[in-house]
Amino acid sequence: MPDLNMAQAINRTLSAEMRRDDSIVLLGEDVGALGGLFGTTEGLLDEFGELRVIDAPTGEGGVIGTAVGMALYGLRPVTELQFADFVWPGFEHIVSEMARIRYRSGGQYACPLVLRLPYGGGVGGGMYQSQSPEAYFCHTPGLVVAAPSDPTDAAGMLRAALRGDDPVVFLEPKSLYQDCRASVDDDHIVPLGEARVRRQGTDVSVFAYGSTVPVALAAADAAAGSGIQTDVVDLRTLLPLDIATVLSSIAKTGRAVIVAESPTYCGFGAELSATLSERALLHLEAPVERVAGFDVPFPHVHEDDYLPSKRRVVAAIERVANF
Amino acid sequence: MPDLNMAQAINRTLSAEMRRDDSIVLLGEDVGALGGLFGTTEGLLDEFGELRVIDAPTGEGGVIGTAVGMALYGLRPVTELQFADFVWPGFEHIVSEMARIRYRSGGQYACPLVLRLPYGGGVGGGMYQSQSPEAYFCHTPGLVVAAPSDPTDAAGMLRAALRGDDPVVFLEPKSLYQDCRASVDDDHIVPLGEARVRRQGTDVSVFAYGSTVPVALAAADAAAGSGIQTDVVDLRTLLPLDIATVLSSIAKTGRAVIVAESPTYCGFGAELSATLSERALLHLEAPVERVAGFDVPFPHVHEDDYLPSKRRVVAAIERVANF
Amino acid sequence: MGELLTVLADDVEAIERNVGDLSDADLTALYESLVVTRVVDERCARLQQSGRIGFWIPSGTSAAVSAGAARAFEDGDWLYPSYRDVGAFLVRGGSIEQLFAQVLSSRDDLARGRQLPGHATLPAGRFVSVSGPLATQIQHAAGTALAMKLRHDPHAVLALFGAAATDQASFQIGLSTAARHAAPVVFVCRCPSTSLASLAMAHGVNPVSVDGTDMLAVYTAARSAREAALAGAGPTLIEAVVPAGTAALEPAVRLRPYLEHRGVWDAGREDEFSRRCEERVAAAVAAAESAGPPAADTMFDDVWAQRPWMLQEQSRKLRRLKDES
Amino acid sequence: MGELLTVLADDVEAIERNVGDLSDADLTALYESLVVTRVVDERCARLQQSGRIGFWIPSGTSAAVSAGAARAFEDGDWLYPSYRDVGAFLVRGGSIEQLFAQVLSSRDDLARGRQLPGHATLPAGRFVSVSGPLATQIQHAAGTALAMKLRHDPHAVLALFGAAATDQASFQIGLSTAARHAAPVVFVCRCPSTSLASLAMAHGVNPVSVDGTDMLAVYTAARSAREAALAGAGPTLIEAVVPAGTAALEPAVRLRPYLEHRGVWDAGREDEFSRRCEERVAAAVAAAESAGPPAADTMFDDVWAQRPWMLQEQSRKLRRLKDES
Ligand SMILES: Cc1ncc(C[n+]2csc(CCOP(=O)(O)OP(=O)(O)O)c2C)c(N)n1
Ligand SMILES: Cc1ncc(C[n+]2csc(CCOP(=O)(O)OP(=O)(O)O)c2C)c(N)n1
Ligand SMILES: [Mg+2]
Ligand SMILES: [Mg+2]
Repeated sequence: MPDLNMAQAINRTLSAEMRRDDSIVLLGEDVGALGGLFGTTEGLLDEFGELRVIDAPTGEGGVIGTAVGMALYGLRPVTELQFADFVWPGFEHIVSEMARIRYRSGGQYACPLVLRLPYGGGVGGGMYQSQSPEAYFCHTPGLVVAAPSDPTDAAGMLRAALRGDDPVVFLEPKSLYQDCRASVDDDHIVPLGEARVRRQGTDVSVFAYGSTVPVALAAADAAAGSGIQTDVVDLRTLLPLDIATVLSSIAKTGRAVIVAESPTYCGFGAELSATLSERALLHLEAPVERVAGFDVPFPHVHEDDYLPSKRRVVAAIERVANF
Repeated sequence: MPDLNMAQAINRTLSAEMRRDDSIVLLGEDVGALGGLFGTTEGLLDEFGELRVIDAPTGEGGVIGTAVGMALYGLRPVTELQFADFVWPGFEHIVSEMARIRYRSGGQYACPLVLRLPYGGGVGGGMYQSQSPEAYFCHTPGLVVAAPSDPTDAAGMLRAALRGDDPVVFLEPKSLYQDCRASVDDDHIVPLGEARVRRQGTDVSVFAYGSTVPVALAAADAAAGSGIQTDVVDLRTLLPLDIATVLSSIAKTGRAVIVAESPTYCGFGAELSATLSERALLHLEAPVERVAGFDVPFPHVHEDDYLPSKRRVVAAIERVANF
Repeated sequence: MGELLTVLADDVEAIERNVGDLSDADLTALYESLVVTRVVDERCARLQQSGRIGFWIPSGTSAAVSAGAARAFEDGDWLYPSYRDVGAFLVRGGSIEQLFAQVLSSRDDLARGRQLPGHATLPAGRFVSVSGPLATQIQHAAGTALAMKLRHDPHAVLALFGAAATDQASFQIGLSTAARHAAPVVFVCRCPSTSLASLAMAHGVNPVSVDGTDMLAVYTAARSAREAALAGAGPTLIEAVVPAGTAALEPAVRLRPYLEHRGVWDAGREDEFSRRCEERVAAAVAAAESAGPPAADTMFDDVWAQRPWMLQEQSRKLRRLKDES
Repeated sequence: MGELLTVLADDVEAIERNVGDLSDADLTALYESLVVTRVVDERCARLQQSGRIGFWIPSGTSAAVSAGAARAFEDGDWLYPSYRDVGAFLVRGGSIEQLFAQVLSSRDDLARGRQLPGHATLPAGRFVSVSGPLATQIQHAAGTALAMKLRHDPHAVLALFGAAATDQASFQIGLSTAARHAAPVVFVCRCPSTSLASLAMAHGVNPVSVDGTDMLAVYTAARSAREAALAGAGPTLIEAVVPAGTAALEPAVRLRPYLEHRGVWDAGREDEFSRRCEERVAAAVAAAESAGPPAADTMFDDVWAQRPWMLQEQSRKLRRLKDES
């Protein structure tokens, strides 16, 4: 059980699962000799050869459409794009094909494809290497949408994705690839659809996922300093949501803050906020607050002001607690 | 002021505005000789010629990307797709280009393009000729997203779109193209961003847009029969939302039902529900209910069960009223 | 382009040289598929006129392209069809009963009534669920062929589509992907005239043009293309030309003399077969209509491998609503 | 392919025949743009090493492609550049000061600090805001050219991109759209070797290959392509080849002897110009750094033509938060 950062944890999990299941193949720009833009596929070409680690041209539409055809055949393709921001040329294949081939064929065909998308800000990447597109996927029935927040979860969730039968949009918070190290076990599975309470508290629930979990935890520490005990829920899977954990947290606290990087309007946080009030209205002691990106394209020089900062989260926790 | 159905109202408005502003050009499959799949461009090729009414090949990515280049140059392209369901090949140009060229150029370039998308169910169109993709657009800052519900609004809103400076996703409820006739005035403008209260009531607010407005109105009639007075708000523009009208309705009623065809999860209704509870929690006397499509791909044979029916809306109104 | 591959010319010996591998039974089956497709088209047009179905695109004059190309493929090969491929559906083992279960969205439809009439699926025949968006299947076919190659699976893939699909990005990308990997796939485009040869070559795909009303020419071209693909010579794009204005019966009219020459078909057999076919179609329609649609609750199946909580909840809601009525 | 168009050969008369329209001043300006680009690249590399900027892709060896092609276009023409087009930016009238305002996201940046270094915009030079996604600008260029044609605007469009853009659908669709309308657009692809001629022809686009380190060859090819496009002969795709491993100075080294021959350049002028250039760059960097970034509140401008209520509210929120700190 070595201590690995998230990029290494993903790399190790890919390698372990590829040894275990020879139907897993990797496909993407520079996943081969280069080992992936963020190093997550390093060594895999050497270990598994060109029949299982396939360097593709840049075109994201080509990568995703090809992978759909491979998945239909019975392989388990894992695609890596350089940045989630560049997923759109493949969006038709995701929304109209991958997500619904099982449905439209009456369950006769499946499309167990794992779409790995490095996403999120905090790396000075500007407008096209920083975005968080989860909401575009979460409105698409048939997809599983997951975003890990630490190396252990990244490994466990990726393993679940690789052994599952649904297409998975696997959002990797690129700002956390090297953020911290944690132990990674080659048998550990984190079932998709299960959230994780990262901190227990009874005053305010803070819901976060992927890149905003460390911000939520830091804000929770700060809030504790002023006497507010937060329940920090790492959602981990956004579709399907772990409704039981979400509702038991809000039942306990009656107050909620949701933290996300993507623009606020019609973002994933809208669903969560709506769910909280529709299903727990009588518990709610304060309006839910969303601390998210502003409704602007991801800005470059003002990235720090745009992103939900610890300060913004703490301020929201305090407002909600003192409502 | 002739009485026209929605398809005719759109046709007439296109013609009137093209006479007024020679920078407007039409682009799309079969918009020329055929007059559009739904007849909305009939006669325009004859009236304006091939330099302004351009038949394009099927590829939706080609139509939209080309139109972006035309809009940057200073024209006002209006694109028509056959079905909103086929918009995805152009989604990159919508999300990464059209919506943000103004932003990324510091306001030096604009992209005043009107993307006309026939959308929605109720016509037996199956999985790929029935969908309501509004949520995918509403999460994209820089876009205006509008959906008229009758001929008068269709004309007035299209006119506003054609005279505005923002890119507009104009969702045309295809089930209503021939639904009813109404007077259409060639000067009438419905500013985008303004909702319309279609029926006044103090018990329950019903929010609808586009194709679900007639359902909401029918349900409101039925509810009135059992003594529940509803405020029916036709949102008309989904981005930006008419927050003032929305909040004043909920302040009056304290109870809300949201009606939409698209799948519930992370749909546009999530934003509206979240907004209502976040901004009007103290007014809320019952949990907001969303009556929307189920979280499945649009089904063919079970279309009637899938779509929000009058019965489902009435039941929700009653639950919310009697909470 | 006058260079369309033709087989059904006057010279019987030349025909035999081309399709010597086809037995009498094979030839009869090919011809019969044209008859079945015509009867299906006619019946579906009537079903549409009477409002019992809302949508039908006839296979019409492209029936010979569909069935002829499909016939060149073997068990274990994969097919990515379009909405005009009743012919291929039949060749791959689909029955008239299955077809009308799909067309009429009966509870016996393998796809549980979820798609428009004509958008069939037939996993046993590796005939993949027809998609709505044009051209996406071209990329999937390339992907499946690449997968076969990676797995040393000695099979090939057939993708069928119309001319409008070639306006889509998926056509360009599908061709270039297949060529890059020399993936064993054959692309067949039914079109009113040829236009794609130089584009195919530029992408590294072998171009072939055939007379699409000549079923044996389509078969021959597809069979050669399949063999070449399996031999590692790369993918082929076959343009199967069916000129605008071609009469619906043309493919059958062209094929029949040769079958008559071989003594396996005549007017009597035609009448007899058509009649049986119409009976079977009528019975299939009746069966599908009396079977009725799948239960509404099946709407919630097959979205994900398991129903998540939202769907369980929505299913309960719908059941309650129906119980109340 | 040995047939790359070359102008900078030994034969001076041949050079003059090709670029007789270029005055001494023109030639000097072209050469100077190479020097400026080199100095900019060097400075930006240092800014990146020191952490003052997080991103820089040098124009490097493609400087001659960018400036040479841009020089062939006139006022009123439109340019759709990529992230390696400092050369074109300069040729279209962009200043070193504007460039570093963009690179350092200063308040003087026309695009208000919203894009990564190198993603410039220059409306006065009809140099359209550089986009992140590869290849989208190819379709926009076709669309703008079509618009010009519809409006009888006697101008043309230049689109610049790298080889990876040709893997994208927008490349295929952009070429075929331009060809279908014979739209006045010239596509220039910088690439390590040629590969696109047959594809271009298949789409109806004229293919040309040039030595991309030969600035006058690029200029000549682009000028002819522009003229052809305006004469209605359709779009051209120029492959400007810069082999992998080409030395950064190569384009300048190749151009310089001819300028020396014409007596408009020498070692002294080179030193003098480089020195002034470095000074101006240093001053531009200092100015950009002392100007500081645009006010945070500008983040909410230019999303829509007007700020809708959400942005007004978010702007107030951010201001309050900043006031509190
Ligand atoms: C992406 C996409 N856009 C539009 C459509 C609507 N559509 C259905 S069939 C069709 C025409 C197809 O023409 P062609 O490929 O020539 O085939 P044909 O039916 O004429 O044989 C169109 C545009 C679609 N199915 N998919
Ligand atoms: C759609 C898209 N996918 C991926 C990227 C990331 N990306 C930026 S530059 C680049 C390589 C471009 O290579 P090439 O076109 O050869 O240009 P070069 O910089 O080598 O001249 C890639 C893949 C992108 N910008 N857009
Ligand atoms: Mg056709
Ligand atoms: Mg390169």
